[in-house]
Amino acid sequence: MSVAFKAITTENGKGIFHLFPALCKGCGLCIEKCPVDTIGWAKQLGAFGTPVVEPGHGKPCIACKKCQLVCPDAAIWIERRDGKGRSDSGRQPE
Amino acid sequence: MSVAFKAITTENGKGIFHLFPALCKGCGLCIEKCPVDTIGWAKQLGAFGTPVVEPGHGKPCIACKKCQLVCPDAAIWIERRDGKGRSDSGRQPE
Amino acid sequence: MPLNIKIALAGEGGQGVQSVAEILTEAAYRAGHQALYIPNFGVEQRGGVSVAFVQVSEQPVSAPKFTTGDIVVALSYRAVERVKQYTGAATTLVYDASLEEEVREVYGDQPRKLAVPALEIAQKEMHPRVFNVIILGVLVGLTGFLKQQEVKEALERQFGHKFARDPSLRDLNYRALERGYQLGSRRGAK
Amino acid sequence: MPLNIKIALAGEGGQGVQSVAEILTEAAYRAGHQALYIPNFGVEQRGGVSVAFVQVSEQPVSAPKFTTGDIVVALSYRAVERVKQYTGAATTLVYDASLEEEVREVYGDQPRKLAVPALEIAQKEMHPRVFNVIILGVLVGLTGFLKQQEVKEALERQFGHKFARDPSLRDLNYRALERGYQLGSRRGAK
Amino acid sequence: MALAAQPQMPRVWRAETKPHKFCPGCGHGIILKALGEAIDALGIQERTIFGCDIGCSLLSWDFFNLDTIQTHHGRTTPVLVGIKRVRPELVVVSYMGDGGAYAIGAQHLVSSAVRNDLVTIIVVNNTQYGMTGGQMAPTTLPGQKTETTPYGRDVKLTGRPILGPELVAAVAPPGAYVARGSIANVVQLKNFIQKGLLNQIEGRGIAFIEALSACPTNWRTNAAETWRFIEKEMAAYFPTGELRTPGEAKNGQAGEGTPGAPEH
Amino acid sequence: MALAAQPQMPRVWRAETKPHKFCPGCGHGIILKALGEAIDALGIQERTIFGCDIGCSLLSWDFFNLDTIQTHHGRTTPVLVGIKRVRPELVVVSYMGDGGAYAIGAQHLVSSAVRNDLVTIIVVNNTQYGMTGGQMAPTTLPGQKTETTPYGRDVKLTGRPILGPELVAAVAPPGAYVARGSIANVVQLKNFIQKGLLNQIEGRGIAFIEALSACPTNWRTNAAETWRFIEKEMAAYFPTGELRTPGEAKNGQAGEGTPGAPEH
Amino acid sequence: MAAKPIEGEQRAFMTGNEVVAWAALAAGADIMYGYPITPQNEIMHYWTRMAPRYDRGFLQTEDEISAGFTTVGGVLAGKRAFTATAGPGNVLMQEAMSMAEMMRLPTVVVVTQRGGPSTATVIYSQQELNLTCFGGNGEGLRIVYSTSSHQDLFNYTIKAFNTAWKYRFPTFVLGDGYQSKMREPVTIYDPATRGIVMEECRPMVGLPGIAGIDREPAHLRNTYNLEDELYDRLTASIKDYQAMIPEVVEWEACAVDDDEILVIAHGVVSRAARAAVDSLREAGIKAGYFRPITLRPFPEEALQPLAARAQRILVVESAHGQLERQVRASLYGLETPVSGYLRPGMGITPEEIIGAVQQTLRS
Amino acid sequence: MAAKPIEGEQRAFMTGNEVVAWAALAAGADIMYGYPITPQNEIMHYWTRMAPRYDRGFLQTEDEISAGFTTVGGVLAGKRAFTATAGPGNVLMQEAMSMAEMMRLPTVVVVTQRGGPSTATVIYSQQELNLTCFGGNGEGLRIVYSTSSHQDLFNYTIKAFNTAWKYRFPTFVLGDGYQSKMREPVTIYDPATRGIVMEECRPMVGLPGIAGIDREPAHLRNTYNLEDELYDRLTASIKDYQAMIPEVVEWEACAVDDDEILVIAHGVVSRAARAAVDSLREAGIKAGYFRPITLRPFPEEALQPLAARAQRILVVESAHGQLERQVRASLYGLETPVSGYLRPGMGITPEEIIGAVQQTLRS
Ligand SMILES: Cc1ncc(C[n+]2csc(CCOP(=O)(O)OP(=O)(O)O)c2C)c(N)n1
Ligand SMILES: Cc1ncc(C[n+]2csc(CCOP(=O)(O)OP(=O)(O)O)c2C)c(N)n1
Ligand code: SF4
Ligand code: SF4
Ligand code: SF4
Ligand code: SF4
Ligand code: SF4
Ligand code: SF4
Ligand SMILES: [Mg+2]
Ligand SMILES: [Mg+2]
Repeated sequence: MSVAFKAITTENGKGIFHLFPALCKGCGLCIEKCPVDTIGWAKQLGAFGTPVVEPGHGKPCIACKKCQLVCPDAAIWIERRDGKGRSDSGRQPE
Repeated sequence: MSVAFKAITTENGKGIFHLFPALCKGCGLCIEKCPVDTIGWAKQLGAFGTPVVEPGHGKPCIACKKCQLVCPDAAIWIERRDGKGRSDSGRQPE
Repeated sequence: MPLNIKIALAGEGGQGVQSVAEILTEAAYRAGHQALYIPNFGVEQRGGVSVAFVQVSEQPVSAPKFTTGDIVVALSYRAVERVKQYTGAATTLVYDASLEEEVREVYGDQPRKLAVPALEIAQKEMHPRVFNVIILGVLVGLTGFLKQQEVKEALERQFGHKFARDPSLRDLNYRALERGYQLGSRRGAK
Repeated sequence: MPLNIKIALAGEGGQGVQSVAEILTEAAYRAGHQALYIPNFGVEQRGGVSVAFVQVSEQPVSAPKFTTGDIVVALSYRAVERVKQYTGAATTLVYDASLEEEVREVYGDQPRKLAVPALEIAQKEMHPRVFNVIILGVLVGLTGFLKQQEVKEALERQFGHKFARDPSLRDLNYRALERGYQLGSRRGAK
Repeated sequence: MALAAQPQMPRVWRAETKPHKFCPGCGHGIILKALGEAIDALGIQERTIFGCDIGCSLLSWDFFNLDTIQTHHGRTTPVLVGIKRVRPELVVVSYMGDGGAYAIGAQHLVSSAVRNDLVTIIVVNNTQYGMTGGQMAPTTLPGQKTETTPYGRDVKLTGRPILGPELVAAVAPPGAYVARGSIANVVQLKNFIQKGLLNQIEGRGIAFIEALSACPTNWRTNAAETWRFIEKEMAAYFPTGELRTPGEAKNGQAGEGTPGAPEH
Repeated sequence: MALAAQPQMPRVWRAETKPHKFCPGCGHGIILKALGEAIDALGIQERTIFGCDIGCSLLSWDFFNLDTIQTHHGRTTPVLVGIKRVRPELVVVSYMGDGGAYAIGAQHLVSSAVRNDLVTIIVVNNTQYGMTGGQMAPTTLPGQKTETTPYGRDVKLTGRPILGPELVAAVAPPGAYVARGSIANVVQLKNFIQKGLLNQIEGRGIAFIEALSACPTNWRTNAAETWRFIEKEMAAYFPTGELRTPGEAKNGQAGEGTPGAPEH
Repeated sequence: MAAKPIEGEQRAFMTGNEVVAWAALAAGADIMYGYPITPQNEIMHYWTRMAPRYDRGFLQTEDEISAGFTTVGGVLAGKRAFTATAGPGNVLMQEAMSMAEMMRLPTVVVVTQRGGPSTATVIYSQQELNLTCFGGNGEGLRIVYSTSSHQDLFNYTIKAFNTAWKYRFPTFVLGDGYQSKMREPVTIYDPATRGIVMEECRPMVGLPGIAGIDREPAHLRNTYNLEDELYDRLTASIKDYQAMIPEVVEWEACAVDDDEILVIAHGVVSRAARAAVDSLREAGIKAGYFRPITLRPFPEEALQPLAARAQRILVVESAHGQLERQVRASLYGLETPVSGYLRPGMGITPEEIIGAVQQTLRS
Repeated sequence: MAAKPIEGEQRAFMTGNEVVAWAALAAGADIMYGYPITPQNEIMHYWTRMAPRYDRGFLQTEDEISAGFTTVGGVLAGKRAFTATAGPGNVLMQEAMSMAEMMRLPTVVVVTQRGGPSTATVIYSQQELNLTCFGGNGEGLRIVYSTSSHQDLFNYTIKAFNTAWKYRFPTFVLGDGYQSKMREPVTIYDPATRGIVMEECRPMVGLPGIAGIDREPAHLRNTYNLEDELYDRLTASIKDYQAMIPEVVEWEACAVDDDEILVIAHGVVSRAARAAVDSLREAGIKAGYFRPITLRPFPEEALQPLAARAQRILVVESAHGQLERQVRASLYGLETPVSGYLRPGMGITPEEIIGAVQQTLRS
């Protein structure tokens, strides 16, 4: 992959929450879908100059990946802290 | 009605068979639908220079009006010899 | 004068004027002439008067239609009226003899006329179907640019498959052609 | 010289440049000037740089867009680049102070520049939402063809329904306008 | 008899233009007889507008003593919908061929069905494009030879006959009337058309009637073959009957009361 | 970790053009993720052609590492059908909005369904015309406010939401695959799309997938309202699931063997 | 009856699309049929908000083909019906408009030109001149008003209905995306207050009485069986069209008494041309200005003497020579050199025109 | 591979529609997409009979919009694809052709003109000149060959594929209903035997290799976000178009050395014009003849000196001044009086032209 995106990585609960600010448009869809309400607005601004998201606003992350699934911009990557996250389908870091 | 059509009128079986040569295009659809096969080709030529039809080629007419019903050109009018034919819906002679 | 003939034929849908035109031009083409044939066509599949425009010439034909025909053929009541526009003083008007009355009405003293009793001949002596082949014969006779053999070959190409099924048809068609040819060439010779 | 001002404003979708342009021209129109405002628009609903073209004049405005602005306003990183084509030697370039670096890169020694710390003021002293009202104030101050009262009335027309719900908003907006006005008129006076 | 016998044309037929322009044995004449009788029966001559398409239906442009508008290929329904929207007191009849309805005009058919436009549409299914000389239509039967399927319609490449009424029934809301009749059953066909007109008059919704028809000219059939083709071949693919009668609930469609707008 | 974390985009996504051009929270991005994953799973990147419409789908013209053709409003399917007919080894994906599919392009949809064209069609149902700023679409819900139904969609005048997959299912022959998914169930949606691609690859017939999507920009909804609108309002009108899977017999349609041609 | 949409006169500052909606209301338009396309959308948006208050109708159709044919239907029914479109929508609209041209139906279409060909841009151009004047498979028997300002949009939208119904040729108001989206001052008014009488609209179908009994039926067709029938029909239409020209043709000119260079432009570009000519005059350059308002019929009689007098002609347009071709064809016989400043799909400013004039004069 | 459709050369007597089908076969056309319309139907009829024998494809679409866009698809896929249409079908075809114009797609369309506007007649006219040359919302960056005979139909149908693929502009063969339906002699041939090499067709999508890995993806669009992007694209196309003109433009002239009156006609009417000029010469009247073969680009450079030399110009066409407008625009700057013998939708005979010439000379 010739393009690289910088991540903000936050460990939270069972998950490692990678957020790519250059991709996040601040739509909030992920926030609504998180079963433990851990996602909330961060200070950092994203692709459209609006705040990006971060975990840590509710109960601990259970690494269900719902947020990753619904993000229209592929701006979230959830790894499991137990290391199973690398089996995700999709583009792998090189 | 300002337009008048000349009829060839033939009494046959239970029916009075009025055929309007100016309308008959000689398609033969009526011939095929007559349950008693009484309709056949006549000598007279019709609208398209092809023969018109006439009764009397098979068993006697039973005045079922199938021929009238299927004629695409309204070239047949069947009256019942018992006089009930005048109750037909549609344009009446004036 | 070099060959340059314009013929308009008109009749009812079933009368086969387009076949006459097609056979005539195809034969002319095969005989080494320049030829062009165009049918008229409208939105109705059946029911309108069918008109065919035929041109045979030594030079490539220019416009597909023409203002005035050398020969104009009318084979039905409505056709008589319809072809009037293509009929000039020098035009020879060919028509079925049964249309005498209409022709007189519409054309009055048209100087060149040829009434052909094709309908009668076809019905009485031959078969209604060959009506148009009689007309074809008339035109061949009248114009004189085709040999009968060339027309027969063209008939063969057009109807060969039918002749194969029923060889008596061939003879019927040849007779119709011959009969028409006689009628036409008698006048053509004048 | 009769009033004849051309302003191009550019920013990101959410920054409210179109509102600034609309309020400015509406106020100018009400104040009896000729005015014309046109937004740029493309196929993307969100995401492109938003550009607004404003003209205020004593004469009816001719073309809706112009080659070179008297004032060009750039409010985001991408906007700095985008408005370069409208910036001439005589143009005053207004930009958010946070873009200093980009402006230097793209414009080098542009003679007339005005850096406005609108983002900082809005975030620190007021509310991010009134960022564009500060810019509006700057333009009013810089150009001087509108009385503050006229702009306030225009704000009222645009946001009246919001002010009615939350009257503190009115004050906030007036303060933002005033703050921008100060920044603009200081330079405008030069 | 005191009076000379005269043809039993529907009153709304215009005798001055008869014989009509259709070919010998053409089904259009039979369908227009059924339509004429339905109009007579309902007594709506004074307020009926007849629209015909390009396709052989255009040959009916002077067929009736009705104000008539002959439109473009596939565009009859939009023209009549345009009329109906501003003159709701009129009864509008959109008359066209299977090509006009199911090919070039399919977007209009789908949309009028979805909108439940107050129009009565009659589609003449003759399994091909009559006026242009007999090319494949969406209704052409598998294996049928036409001018553009000279070796027979290959379903693999060109599909199977479209089921028009079934299509309309799938998208039209309650209130719609949808049926398929045939010139092989003129009484039923007239009945369907009459119900279709009534559906419009009573403001219930769209009415769509497909009529199985005959095109002996392009089929190159004699009368016996014509009937056989309609009654055997076509009937096998196109079942006649009513598909939707007003009032009938539509499955998969939520009720009127469901709120729909996101709150702004 | 030795390697820096990178976004989990489908391999077929083109990272160079990300972030993509859709609005924040737009459902198109989710659907194109499902499509990307389905293409990845089938390993067909090398032979897939992506076609997008006018409508917001056009914003995906440089979305994938796929040869892509952006066409006119409603015309994506014809272009791809044109390609498929001469390059059957390719897998063609026609991607468009509900306006393109069900309004201006409805004749193409109906005809491709009837012909059983080997194309995979994905229709993004966002209940209105997104790109042009939020006008009524055939899918707009009753009572829903749009720019052309400012007082709410009046079903009496403009009809009820069209049921696209139901329409396709009504006319497509056996071999067709028809389903409706939603961005509210991405895994199912991906599964439907993958089956739809497979249906084409295996030459069975047309594949048609409608995807319920979100347009927060024109709905003017925040994230919570967006999800509620999709999961409650839209779901009430548009049931998700598979409507046709290949092999299933089609009622009312005669078998292959029936002879069709009149004898000439 | 609902109240009048506009009482007397009112000044306003609004977008061009809003102006069109107001004009159609003021003109008494009964119904709009339409399909969304940028940049004409807001005409529909304003119309759908306002129309119900005045008992006017609206129908959103499935495409522009249907928008055109439903408009034809509305007109046949005797109503003041209109539609609006642009770009690819204008291409599709030609099918119905060619039927209107054949059948002499007074349709009104507002066109807001966008970039072309194809989808190109949703923004602006003057590239739909050929299409609007000569689109379809006919002879361009149409009336096309090219507007340059919101005032024009208002005035000519009203006028279009009257021209259409009086002369019975399809009539177009040719605007563009700039005019659609920009805001500028305009005076909107009730036509009656300016003495404008709206032409009566008469139905062509759905006439009173029973056809065939009380009256002849209206049997309207666009198809002829014979070439001669068509020729006669067209010859009559062409005659009517030509007779109409002097009554309908409109143009604007200034500074044309002594000009060395005549600048010709239409639509919104004519504003820039006018401004450029003013500036040039101030700078002592003898420039003149001509603006055709009707592009069909084209004001060739008015233009000819002016063009003959000028030493040079410069055609300025946001298209590649569509106006220029019309100018050349109309002025055939003259020898004044013609050149073009042609910017397909791009806005044109007075400065650019001044530059182009100066370059032309140098060359 | 199937055998060649035509071995060497063959003389034949057939209809024009049949000629087109043979020509497309001979040119190696891979597929025809089409929708029925008179008078082009028999092209499809012959094609569907013959194509399967040579592994060529056919798809009957649901309308002309789809015929146009599937043709676009076939071309994008790298195949020699074509379609044929007329009249209202030609109107609808413009949508796809405007996309082809924008994206430089080598589509080939055979147009068999019929009476217009609207459905008018199914027979004949030359009224689709404007539409075919300038249809759509663009600038007419197209190539239009106007044929006059079956030999032309054969030659230019083959040539159209080569011009299209070489220069990448949509290319049209403009015939008419007369040519479609009439029978006349023609020589059909395998292009190779005349040394004609068919241009290679290259795919624009479906290229070898994995996009993004082995190569860049083909990302083809017709929509631009900014006016400037569109302008640049169009400017490049216009430049290519202009560079192409001298290579593509074709015309025919005779008796133009000393003519007092130059008769200009295109298509089938040019045959009558040629015959008329021959007759007039025989009668001692100094008439000349000019026939544009490419209507787009128009052979204006060739025509100008001839027109300048002539004392009068008579444009003859089966339309109301569509060619005449083109002639006037192209000859702007000359003073030779131009008049027209204009017969929309009617055939024109040599006799009529002779009459018109004589009348022109008298006037
Ligand atoms: C836009 C357009 N495309 C094509 C045609 C040519 N055309 C005329 S009638 C017709 C087909 C008619 O078939 P159908 O609708 O089935 O009616 P039928 O003649 O069979 O009754 C076609 C394709 C046309 N007039 N206009
Ligand atoms: C012929 C034509 N008509 C209209 C348009 C304008 N137009 C562009 S996108 C669009 C609607 C898009 O809606 P939809 O297909 O639902 O896609 P969405 O944007 O909602 O994803 C319209 C009407 C056009 N480009 N071409
Ligand atoms: S993985 Fe699940 S629990 Fe963790 S942040 Fe995402 S949605 Fe919430
Ligand atoms: S869904 Fe994605 S783009 Fe939206 S806020 Fe969450 S991370 Fe950002
Ligand atoms: S009425 Fe019945 S029985 Fe008598 S001729 Fe007609 S079809 Fe035959
Ligand atoms: S059905 Fe009618 S037209 Fe046909 S043959 Fe019988 S009477 Fe004549
Ligand atoms: S062609 Fe067929 S459908 Fe048309 S009029 Fe003749 S029989 Fe009827
Ligand atoms: S307008 Fe709606 S559909 Fe279009 S990109 Fe934005 S959110 Fe998505
Ligand atoms: Mg049909
Ligand atoms: Mg949508």
